[in-house]
Amino acid sequence: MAVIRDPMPAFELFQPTSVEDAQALLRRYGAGAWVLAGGLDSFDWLKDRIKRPEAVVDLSGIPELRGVRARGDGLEIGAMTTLTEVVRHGVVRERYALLLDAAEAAASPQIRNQGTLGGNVSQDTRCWYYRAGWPCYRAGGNICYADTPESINREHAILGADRCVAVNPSDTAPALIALDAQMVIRAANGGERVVAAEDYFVGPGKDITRMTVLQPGDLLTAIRLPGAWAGARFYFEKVRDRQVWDFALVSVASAMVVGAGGAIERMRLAVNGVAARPLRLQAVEDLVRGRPANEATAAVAANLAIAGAQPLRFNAYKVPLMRNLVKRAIRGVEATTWAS
Amino acid sequence: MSYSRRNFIKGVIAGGAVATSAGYLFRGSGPLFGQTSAPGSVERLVTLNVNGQTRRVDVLKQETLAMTLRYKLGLTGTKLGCDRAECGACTVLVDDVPRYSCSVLTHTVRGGRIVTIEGLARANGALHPVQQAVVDEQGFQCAFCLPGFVMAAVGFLKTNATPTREQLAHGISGNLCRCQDYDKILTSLMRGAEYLRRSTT
Amino acid sequence: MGILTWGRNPWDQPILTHISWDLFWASLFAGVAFFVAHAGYMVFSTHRKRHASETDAMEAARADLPPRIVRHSGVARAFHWVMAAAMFTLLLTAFLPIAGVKFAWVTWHWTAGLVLTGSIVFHIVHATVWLDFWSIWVGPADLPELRAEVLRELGHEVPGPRPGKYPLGNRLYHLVIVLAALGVVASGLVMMVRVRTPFFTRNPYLFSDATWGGTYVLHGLAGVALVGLVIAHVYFAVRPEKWWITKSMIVGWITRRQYLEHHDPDRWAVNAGPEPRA
Amino acid sequence: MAERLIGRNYTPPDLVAKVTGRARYAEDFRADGMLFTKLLLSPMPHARVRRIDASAALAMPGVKAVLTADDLPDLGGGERALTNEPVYAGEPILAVAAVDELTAAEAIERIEVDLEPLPFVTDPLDSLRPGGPNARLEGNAWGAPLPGGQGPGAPAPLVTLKWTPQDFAEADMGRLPMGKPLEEWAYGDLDGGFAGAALVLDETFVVQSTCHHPMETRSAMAYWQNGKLFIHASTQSVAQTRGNIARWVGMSPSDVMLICEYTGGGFGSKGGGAVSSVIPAFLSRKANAPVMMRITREEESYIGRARTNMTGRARIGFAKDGRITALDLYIVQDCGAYGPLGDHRSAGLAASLIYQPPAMRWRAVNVITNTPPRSQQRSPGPMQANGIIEPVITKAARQLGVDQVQIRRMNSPEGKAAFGPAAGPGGQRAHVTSAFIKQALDRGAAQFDWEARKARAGQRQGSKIRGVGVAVGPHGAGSIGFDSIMTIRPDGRLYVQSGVGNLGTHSVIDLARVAADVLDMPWDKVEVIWGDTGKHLPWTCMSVGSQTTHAMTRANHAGAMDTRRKLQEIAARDLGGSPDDYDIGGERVYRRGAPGRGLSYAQAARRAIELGGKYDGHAVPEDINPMTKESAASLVGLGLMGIAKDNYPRDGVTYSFVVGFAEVEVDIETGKTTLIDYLGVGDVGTVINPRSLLAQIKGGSCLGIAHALFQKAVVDPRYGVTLGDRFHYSKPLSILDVPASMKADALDIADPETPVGARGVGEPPVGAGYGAVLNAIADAVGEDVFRRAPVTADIVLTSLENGRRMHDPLRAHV
Repeated sequence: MAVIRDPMPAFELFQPTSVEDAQALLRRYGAGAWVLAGGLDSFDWLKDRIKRPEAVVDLSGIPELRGVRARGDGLEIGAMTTLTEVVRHGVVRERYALLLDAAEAAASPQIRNQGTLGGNVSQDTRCWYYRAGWPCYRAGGNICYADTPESINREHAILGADRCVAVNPSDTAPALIALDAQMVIRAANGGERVVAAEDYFVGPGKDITRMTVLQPGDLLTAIRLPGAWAGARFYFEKVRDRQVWDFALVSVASAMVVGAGGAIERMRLAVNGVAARPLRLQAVEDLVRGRPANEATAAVAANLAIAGAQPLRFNAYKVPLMRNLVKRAIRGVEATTWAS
Repeated sequence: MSYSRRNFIKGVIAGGAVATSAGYLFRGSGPLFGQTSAPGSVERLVTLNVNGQTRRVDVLKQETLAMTLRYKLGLTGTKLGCDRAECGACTVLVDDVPRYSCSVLTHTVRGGRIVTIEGLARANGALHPVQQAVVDEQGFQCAFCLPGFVMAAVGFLKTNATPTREQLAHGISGNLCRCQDYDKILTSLMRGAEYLRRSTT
Repeated sequence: MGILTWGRNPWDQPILTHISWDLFWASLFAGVAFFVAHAGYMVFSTHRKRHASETDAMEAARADLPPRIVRHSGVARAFHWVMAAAMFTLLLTAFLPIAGVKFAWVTWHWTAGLVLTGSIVFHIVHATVWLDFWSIWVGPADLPELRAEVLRELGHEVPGPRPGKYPLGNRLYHLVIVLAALGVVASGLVMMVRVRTPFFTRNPYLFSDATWGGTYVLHGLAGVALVGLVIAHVYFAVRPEKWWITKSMIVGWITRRQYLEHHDPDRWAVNAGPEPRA
Repeated sequence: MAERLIGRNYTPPDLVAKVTGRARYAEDFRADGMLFTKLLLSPMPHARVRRIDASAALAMPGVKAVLTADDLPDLGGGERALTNEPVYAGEPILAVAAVDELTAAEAIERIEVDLEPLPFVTDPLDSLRPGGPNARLEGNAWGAPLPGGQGPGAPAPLVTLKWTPQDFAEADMGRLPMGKPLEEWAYGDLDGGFAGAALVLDETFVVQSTCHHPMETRSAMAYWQNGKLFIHASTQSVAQTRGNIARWVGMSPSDVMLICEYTGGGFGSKGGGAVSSVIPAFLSRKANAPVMMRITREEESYIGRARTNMTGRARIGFAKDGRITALDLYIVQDCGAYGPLGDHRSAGLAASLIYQPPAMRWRAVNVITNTPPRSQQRSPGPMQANGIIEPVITKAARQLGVDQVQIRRMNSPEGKAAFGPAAGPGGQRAHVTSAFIKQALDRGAAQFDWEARKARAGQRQGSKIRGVGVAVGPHGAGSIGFDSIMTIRPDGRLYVQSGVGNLGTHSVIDLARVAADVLDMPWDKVEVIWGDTGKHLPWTCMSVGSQTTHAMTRANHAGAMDTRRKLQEIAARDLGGSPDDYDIGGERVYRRGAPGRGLSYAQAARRAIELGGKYDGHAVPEDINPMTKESAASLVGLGLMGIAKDNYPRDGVTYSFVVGFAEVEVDIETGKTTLIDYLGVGDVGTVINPRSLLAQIKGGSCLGIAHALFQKAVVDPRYGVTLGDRFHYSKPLSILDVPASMKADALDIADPETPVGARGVGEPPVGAGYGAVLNAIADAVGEDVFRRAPVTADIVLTSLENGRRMHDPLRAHV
């Protein structure tokens, strides 16, 4: 029974036009169903013939899942809104530039034209052992191929590892956490629940086979941005090898409100690329409250941020990298003025 | 063995016979497609709008747009470089938006206007301004990536007709060139932007 | 229902990954089924009990014995309850996630496993040095007792041997649990190399895929067996007619009457002496 | 009088087909009843096939044939398209032909292959350790080439080499162990050179392997007609691939019709075609139908070839002024699963050439590992030499207080500089045909504003530090002795046959402009015929190793001169006088001083057909290649035929050089390097096609830049399986990783040893880009921050953070 990767196996394709219809299909096919948003993560799994769903439910034809709408003093973004649509939206550009920066850092223009915000936050990890179809913990086995004395694990986790050392690849996830976004989930039974962005993601300790709280049959329908952090002082940075089509080695996203006296009134800060879920650094947020947004505050806070980090053989750099990015999020980056 | 592969195959065999597809790649006669149609699923015979023409095509459910174009419609100008949404060689326009056709299910663009490299030139053979610019500037080397780059540029220029060199570089950054002729490609596409502006004013 | 779960390693070779988790449900079901069956049986059981008059006579004859007889020393009791706590932690952390209750269980599991291992090591040493080591084991000498028990169960009047310190059922249970616990502890200790602990560098490549497969299966089988065994144990512990034993595991002593009623003083000799220190 | 074409920009005639999507690459062809094939790849890095059970697959409807290694001819132990002893993970074991790919894939899933795992090794040093595993049952390293073998890929014996524990004593300190070498040469007084040195540095450097990854994978389609094989495959050389395919299939070359008008890149991975291309040929014969084999990008990662990685150690002595006094170079090369490759030899020669040490020793071991097979990749060897040696030069310059440009300038070759060992028949050393590196450095330094940039290098603004770097990339740049065929036909047009692969360098067309110039032919009357061996092509060099421009300008010059001579002879024969009395111009051959007396080319062509013999191809020169003869025979009688072998003399070995200048900005808080500016200046002889040439310099430099910054290939050591089988893992360069404008220039100084003056350009910029960026990073953050490439953010950040290098010092494939 030899392995072959490519081409996509056959499946049944459905294009429902309402969330209810989609969920009826998900119920009908149960574990054999696969939800298709932009498809950029899905097609990898399907073309590699590792995942073999019986039925694919394409959400692109459901109008209520698309678009950006005002909601209270904030915004509600349909989960199927493409990253390009998010980036081009006037209110996002004006008041939520953090999300704009994060979404623009994702992959490539064509991917942003097709990839959705909901898909971006819900995508699976890119651990190359897991994606190769090896039977690791995350794939239901009982080994982590990335955390052995011989593994090549430069891209893997320094925090929150629990058997699995994969990291979350999403660029928009930390930005949404920093913006205190709320994720709207429609459960299989039709009930709706809203979870905070930082609680949307799960680590391997909680559930080693999933990246998010979504259970079979659940659909992420929208992402709500509250007004509380609109227009705050934002910082986003993604460090990667290539400037296009590359996942973050470490990324940081923050929103900060600075009082008249220069002291930080409140701040939300999240990093990604260091753990299986994007991490909100609440201890750092608490620490910087009331302090000036300067180097001294940044240095103390950054050291707190990396407390407990446990590097693997090839990813020790992530510790100083995360520390420095947290620092930058707090104190900013000096502009350079080279002659040319 | 609890691995799904074998069970899956059994499932597929049990699925029964299917209609044959007209194209090359998925033309099989056997029962192995599992292309039964469950109630409510998509119809295989679809109408596509490609390069301004309406084409009726028999499309498998899992078929990508690149495969339909290349193997069903004979439009081999659209290249497959990686088939994994990483290189951009397969870029086409769907409703003026550049997309990786290797990673678009054909069924999801039934209602869209699809334009490929073959659809850029006018019926009389006059090249599209961006194509003309590539010819004039001798853009590209091996040119396997060319159709994708040109389509990405044409799509990008619809959103920004007067880009700077840096902006255009960002606009076409979803395309790889292994000759790494990026400088000359950018020069030729900047010329293309200029031709395009001239042709529309 | 398969017994074993197979995967394919990166070389596409079949490897054992663990037992089928169906076995967990089976063991759980077996444990529950046993207690239902046994409880039902006991309702109608003809089990012959010693007449109170007999016991009165024996008690009168042995007035030299203290009214409270130490059955479990404080150390032994501490061991038992520490072990029980570890075992419950282990079983819950192992099987709740399989049952669908998701939480970060690994650290709890191996910590409890270490506690269990430590307590077992202690117990072995303690039992060897300070206790009557052989009192808990089952041997050919126990055949007459088995026969007597079976006959009593069938409602016959048998004079035959009575248990020493531990009733035969108790000792048989101990034997089975020793096997299961040793299996789970031995495999579990090895498996700690596969998770991150402060003790050594994680190395899932210490053994070959096949050896690991065997280890996982052993751990799984023993662990699953413990589910049923623990259910049975708890069930007996709370049965009214066994309650005096359970109580002794809490307070440490039994009454002189209980001693004489259930035990064979020749097989479990108790010296006359002062009141036990509880 | 037509304008001279050489040195002018023009529009190659194939561009319109390319921009309209009409240009057809191998996978764009279709045939009636075409089947599809999928491959079963070895999951193990080394194994033996014990048994294959394909019965369930063959029983499936739609499955037409299964091909295994048993169906293929033995190639003398060399690599075959399918194997029964896979020596790397991903090596094809069998292929299935079916009515469609889905059926073929599902058939493969039903095939049982029983594999017996065999010992394997992925890191070359592990194989050299005492008791280390051998990659093949027969040995672990390629010995010195057999007598008479020269050049890259020269046949060599497979041997077993193990070093002693003492040899590995220094490995823990990050120094390359230098046990017994299998190849070595030396010249000059090495000990004296070191003894007299003011500074001696001894450094180890790891140069990574990278997959070639041309945009077009090695897909192929084949069918048979009347005993002839028609094959659409992607190759860098149409002329020389036909023979390879014939050999791989086991048939006569004249029965192979190879069609490859367009090649989607090769970079050395498709030099003489790809051995895998015969799979559809065999399957087509077996299934009696055309077969298409689409190679996926993942498969390309395995079978698509990669650069040899090298771990090198260079000990270099410097005089106070920066002049090199001695160079001792040791290279451990990783050949992957097959070979032998000769990059390590090219590296040694390149080092000897561009740094001109008066004394040098080169030692090397050519190890095989169970990793994907290597082939020459754009600048095979010299680029690796740049990686191993440039950091040492840079460090020396810093310690001696010598300017980076100056230290390279003073050590660079000039004119007919000698290089390499004294291996000539008379004990003399080889020398180059010409070198003008000093001029290139001077021009580049001025254009790059070197002094101003140097002044701000090392300065810090915020977390950013700038650095500048320069490096000279060398490479052999031209072979000799190939053939040309051209005809002037009665329609008055010049038809030039071109056996060059059309892989984007434009030389397939460019080089015909030499003939047009010689014959004073307007470009619009020149037709180039290429891309199909059925179109009667001459024996041509492979488009690899920067040799085409040189080799084929010479051949076309020779062919055009032959044409010209024949024109003169025909004119003299018809109009009297001797041939030398005639001149050409305005598409006529005419009597010098009496322009009215002459023949038009069209008339001359008709006369040539009437005259026959050598004039229309009935008689051809003796010394031309049989393939050229065969082609000429098919073109007989079409017009006046110019046909010749390049017999021009050449004194020296042809080398080209590109000098790269780079400025980078390193963010010391992230470790990330950004390339700010780049300039490449070519010393590549006469410029044929300026736009294309500058694109070659920039594009080649980009490949080196990518190697410096992040491109890599990764293998899991436990299972010996390639991990970087996706672009986001292997990281080829994107457009945003280089400045939006890059600069390039060329000296345009003719090489004196070739009639047209042109040398090749494809390879030299790679080492220039690689070395310049490595040097610029070192300039910004210190020379001791890295000793391996790519210099990714993690390497820089951990070194800076810890105050010393923390990266794995010797290990390959990280």
